[in-house]
Amino acid sequence: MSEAKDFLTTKTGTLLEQESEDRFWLNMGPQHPSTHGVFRILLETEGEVVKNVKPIIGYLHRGVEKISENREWMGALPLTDRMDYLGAMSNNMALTLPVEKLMEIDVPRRAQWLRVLALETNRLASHLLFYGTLGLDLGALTPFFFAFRQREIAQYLLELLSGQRITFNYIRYGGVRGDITPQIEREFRNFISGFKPAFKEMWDLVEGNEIFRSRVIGVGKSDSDLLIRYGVTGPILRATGVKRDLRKDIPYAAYDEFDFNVVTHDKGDTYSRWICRYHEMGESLKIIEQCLDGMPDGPYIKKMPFFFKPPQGEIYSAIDTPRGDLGVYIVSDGSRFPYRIRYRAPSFCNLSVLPELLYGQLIGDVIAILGSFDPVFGEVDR
Amino acid sequence: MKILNWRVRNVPVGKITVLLFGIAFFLFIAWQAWAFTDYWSFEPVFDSIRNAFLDLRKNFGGPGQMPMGLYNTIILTLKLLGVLVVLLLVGAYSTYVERKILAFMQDRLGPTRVGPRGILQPIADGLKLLQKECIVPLGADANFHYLAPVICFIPALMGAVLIPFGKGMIPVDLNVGILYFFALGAFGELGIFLAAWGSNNKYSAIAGFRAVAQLVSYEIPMAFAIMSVVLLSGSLKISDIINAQVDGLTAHGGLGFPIWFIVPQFLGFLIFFLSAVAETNRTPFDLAEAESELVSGFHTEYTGLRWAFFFLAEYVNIFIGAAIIATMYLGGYAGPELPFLGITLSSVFWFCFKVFLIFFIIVWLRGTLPRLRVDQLMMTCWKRLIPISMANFLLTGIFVFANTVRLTPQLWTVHLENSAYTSIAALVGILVLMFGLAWYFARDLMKPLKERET
Amino acid sequence: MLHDKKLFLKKLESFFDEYGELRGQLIFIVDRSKVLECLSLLKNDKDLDFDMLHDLTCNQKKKGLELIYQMHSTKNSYWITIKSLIPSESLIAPSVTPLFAAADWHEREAFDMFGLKFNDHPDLRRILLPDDWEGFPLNKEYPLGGFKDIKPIWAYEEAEDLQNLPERDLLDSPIMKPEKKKKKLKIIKEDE
Amino acid sequence: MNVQLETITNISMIFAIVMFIILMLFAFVVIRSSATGIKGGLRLVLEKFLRNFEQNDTLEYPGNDRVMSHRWRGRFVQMIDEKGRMRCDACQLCAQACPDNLIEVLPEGKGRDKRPRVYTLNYAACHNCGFCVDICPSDAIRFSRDFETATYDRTDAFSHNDNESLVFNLEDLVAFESSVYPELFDASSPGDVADSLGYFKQKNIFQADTYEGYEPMDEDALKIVEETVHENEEKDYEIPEIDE
Repeated sequence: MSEAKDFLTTKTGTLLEQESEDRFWLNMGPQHPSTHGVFRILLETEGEVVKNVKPIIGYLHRGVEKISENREWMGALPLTDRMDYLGAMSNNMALTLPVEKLMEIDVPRRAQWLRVLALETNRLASHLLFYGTLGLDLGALTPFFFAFRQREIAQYLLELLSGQRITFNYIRYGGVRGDITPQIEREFRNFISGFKPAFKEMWDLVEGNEIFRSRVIGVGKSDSDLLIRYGVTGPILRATGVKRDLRKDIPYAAYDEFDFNVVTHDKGDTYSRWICRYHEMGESLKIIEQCLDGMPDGPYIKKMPFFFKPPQGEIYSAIDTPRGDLGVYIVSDGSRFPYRIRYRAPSFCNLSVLPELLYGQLIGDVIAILGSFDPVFGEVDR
Repeated sequence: MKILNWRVRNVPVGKITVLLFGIAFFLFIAWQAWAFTDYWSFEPVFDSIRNAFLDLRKNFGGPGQMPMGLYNTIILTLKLLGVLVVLLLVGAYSTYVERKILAFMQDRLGPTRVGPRGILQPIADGLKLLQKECIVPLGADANFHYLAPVICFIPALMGAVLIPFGKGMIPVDLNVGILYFFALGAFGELGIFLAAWGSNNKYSAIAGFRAVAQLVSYEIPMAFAIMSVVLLSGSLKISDIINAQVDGLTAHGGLGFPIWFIVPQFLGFLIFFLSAVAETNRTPFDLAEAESELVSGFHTEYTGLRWAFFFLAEYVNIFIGAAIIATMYLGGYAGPELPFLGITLSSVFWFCFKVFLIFFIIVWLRGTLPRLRVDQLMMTCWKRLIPISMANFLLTGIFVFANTVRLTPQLWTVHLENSAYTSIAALVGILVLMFGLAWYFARDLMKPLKERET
Repeated sequence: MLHDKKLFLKKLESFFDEYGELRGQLIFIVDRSKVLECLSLLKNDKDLDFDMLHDLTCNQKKKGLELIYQMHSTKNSYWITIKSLIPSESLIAPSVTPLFAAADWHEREAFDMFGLKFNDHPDLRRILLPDDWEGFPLNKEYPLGGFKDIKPIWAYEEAEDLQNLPERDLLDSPIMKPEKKKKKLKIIKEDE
Repeated sequence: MNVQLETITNISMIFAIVMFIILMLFAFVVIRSSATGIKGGLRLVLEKFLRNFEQNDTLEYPGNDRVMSHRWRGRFVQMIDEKGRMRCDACQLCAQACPDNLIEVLPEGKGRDKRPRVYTLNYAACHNCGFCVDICPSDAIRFSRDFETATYDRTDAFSHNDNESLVFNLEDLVAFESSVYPELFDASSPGDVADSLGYFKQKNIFQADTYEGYEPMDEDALKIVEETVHENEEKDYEIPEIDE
């Protein structure tokens, strides 16, 4: 194995040297089936036990912030779809929110409700993917297909609304792109009635399973202090018992008009994260149902010019995406082009705590913990 | 460009090696079978062939009799060739069956494109793999890299000579039958470890460590489960084990009534089944080729035909494992005679049915369960399976011993008269101690997992 | 947002040079020498209780870089913004990693994108871009296409052109020459 | 037979059987504590197997194509009006709205007869944001439901000559295939598909003054475009001040 050691260099080309004879560096990624994209972790292992962790990111860096500065405000919107490509709706929402604040646009109520509908459907689809991929990471194939069968329908619904399956570009400044029609509403109701038994099945398939439980319970334990210090948000923080959800705390869109619970769990391990995301799906379903039942009348968009010029100023605002807080910081110099757009990506902050949690775990657990973080590397690298 | 420069060998060294090993394998099998065989099970068939030969000689008026050695070699080669073809087909088609079963379990269709309902898919896969380039990674130990798939594949094929396909259809009925199967299982590990070492890949290396630890550990409960069955049947020979289940009679008397060993040996069956799943690297014990952790483990660096050898070996091993389970616990080819089929064909049918049942359960587990972690895998073996299998073995021993004494008291009178109570007391003491210890260590295991502190 | 403006003004009186409010968001401008002190007050004061560094980024101004901290309180759910102007003559700022572990990657990103250096940062390397990248892309003088003239892929119309793509000689690049850095074999971090 | 021996054998038989039962119980407890939850999953998977053995909802893709929804944002096509003329009057708005500058329009003619002479769409680099169709004031371009736009070679996608090319010119974009999706291209078609048509009719989601700056469509239109592009490059960044 002497030659293989030479290949293990960081992005700089700095050689990694093992500390003792018993250890070696294991390079996981950027091409690896379970790193959820192009993530690279260098693990110094002693047998199977991880003793040192070096995460390396940036393999999917496309310079979204730089490109956004060279486009009109409207043109920056479809770029956000490409960041968190599993929860693209919330990325659209995150950018429209500060711009609307800055321009003081009153978004019609129906538009806000449609936004909530789209956001929650997207959250459902995103968590369904998490459900499937965590199963894959643990070596079970079937949960993935169970989840994808439902996710496919959710994507279809979003396609009916927005016209695309993943990169929606649906939530626009001032409202949404298209209205909901009776036909689409019917499809939504069909989905809900079909989803409920499938949702129960997904629980039965995985939750009671002793092997699954022993793989996730107590693995990657974290406490809320550590996570807050690292700026970790979303279901991962909620899994440590912190009841914090921006949908409740600082309601955007029309979330203050809906009745839903913030799901928390107390252990802070992989199992808790799984439970949190699973029950969040149920809450999303509740919100979708309320949306369909009480959709208000009115216009679905407040018309505004394509090439608009927001006033000078800067705004920081954040929303709750399926992965955590997506903060957007915009600076406008009063021209047609944004002066600066900064995305505070939730996966980016969540991943930074990874070395703390991985120390002393087994290689199999590394995969499980990474899977429970549910990172999206389009968002980490931007 | 050092890092991208794979050393690709276009010289068909690999194929030649494989061919040579193939020939060596045949010679080896032939010699082995010749040396250890008691009688030919395909007696009527081969009698007719021999008669044909004899007729031929008569017709041509050749001198003297055909030498028996030559005759035996020809017959044996024919038999083994048949087994080989059957086995390769089974190996290829069990992938198809598995893919279909898994697909239906997972709400999809599986292969549908090649042939009607995708029935020709394995053949297309095989042809594709044949054309692929065999790549040896830079820095790999090329010789071991070539050798490993062959070493994996040969024991798998060698195990096939034991399988009782039907009544009177055991290719080679060795008198050490089940021990031979066990020895081959140990042989296969060598191939896996060589592949892991020869690939010069850290994932493969870890997989190698895992595989050796796992396979060596799981052989112990497996051996105990096998030995319990052997105690009951009184023989290592495959045909004897089946007969003991069919008519209840063994060399030392037997139970006296026909019963499949799954009933008295239910625990043994469970243990053997789990160990067989572990030995063949299947979910939930597929740690050595963990797709999501180790990027398919020991065969990460293999391509083309060499990879296909691993693949075939895995499926052939599953087939053999299922066949051995069916033989030892489910009465082998025993079963009621079906209408229109005759005794031989219905026995073949029953054997295939039982093997398929076991195979289906293995696939079913794969469709449901996640993978264990390394420490849990070892714990399952050493803390659960081995104690239980040992206790099972001991109790079977006592039972069989008592049964034998009951059947043939005159043989035992002398030995037992004086020390009977002492030995019984000692046995009870040992057992109580053992159970106490087991209970003490297993308290943790008996709690429901929810209460356990993990 | 529930924040009490007067409370902030009172507590932070000794730190900020000026403050502003835009659409309900408080912004304090703090000298860079006081940033660490200010953030530690915000973190440790029980009335304020800003336990999370929500975001850290930069913004280019004419005089230099503006370092922006978005402080967040998880219990009270509000944000305030702390800004500090780093003159372009000396692009150095204090690292707040000891206070907030979240600052680690954010500061690395700020260094990566703007070239702002942080004192006492444990591991200041580029994070998103390769380590041998030239320039700091989010600065306004950095062109959108980069300094190097890279042809977009559709500029190569024929397959032969694709074959003859200008090849980066990996052996000559620092990636394949670890010998140069043999002195620092043991560490991953490099002092930039 | 020796009575004593018989007793011994009987005792040991009974002992062995009893211990067997105890062992079974023990194993049962161990199994129950560690593998009960598996039961539900196994049953579920078997049910799925038996159900899917008979019927399955999966579409076999090449052959059974999925119909995309009415709002599907595929490659757009140029609409033709009742007189058989193109609706597009080369106003350049789509080219302006395209964030990636993938649309190139060169006009020809004057006044009402103004039509595009060259209209190119570089679909290979398009990311389907849909702004071009949204902004069009004369409903001259609409999305098709074409989604199979893969090519075998990367270079094919960008070349201007190849059949598989994703660089579309005017002839490619004109909706001559209106028979494929008649409801999509017939402005007066009623019925359930009104969903899509309703969407297209009320798709003018931008304010009217969006179009004001671009109303006069002279030959100078190109100059205006160039100027705006220069404006982009030379724009002066003013530092925003904070409100007091």
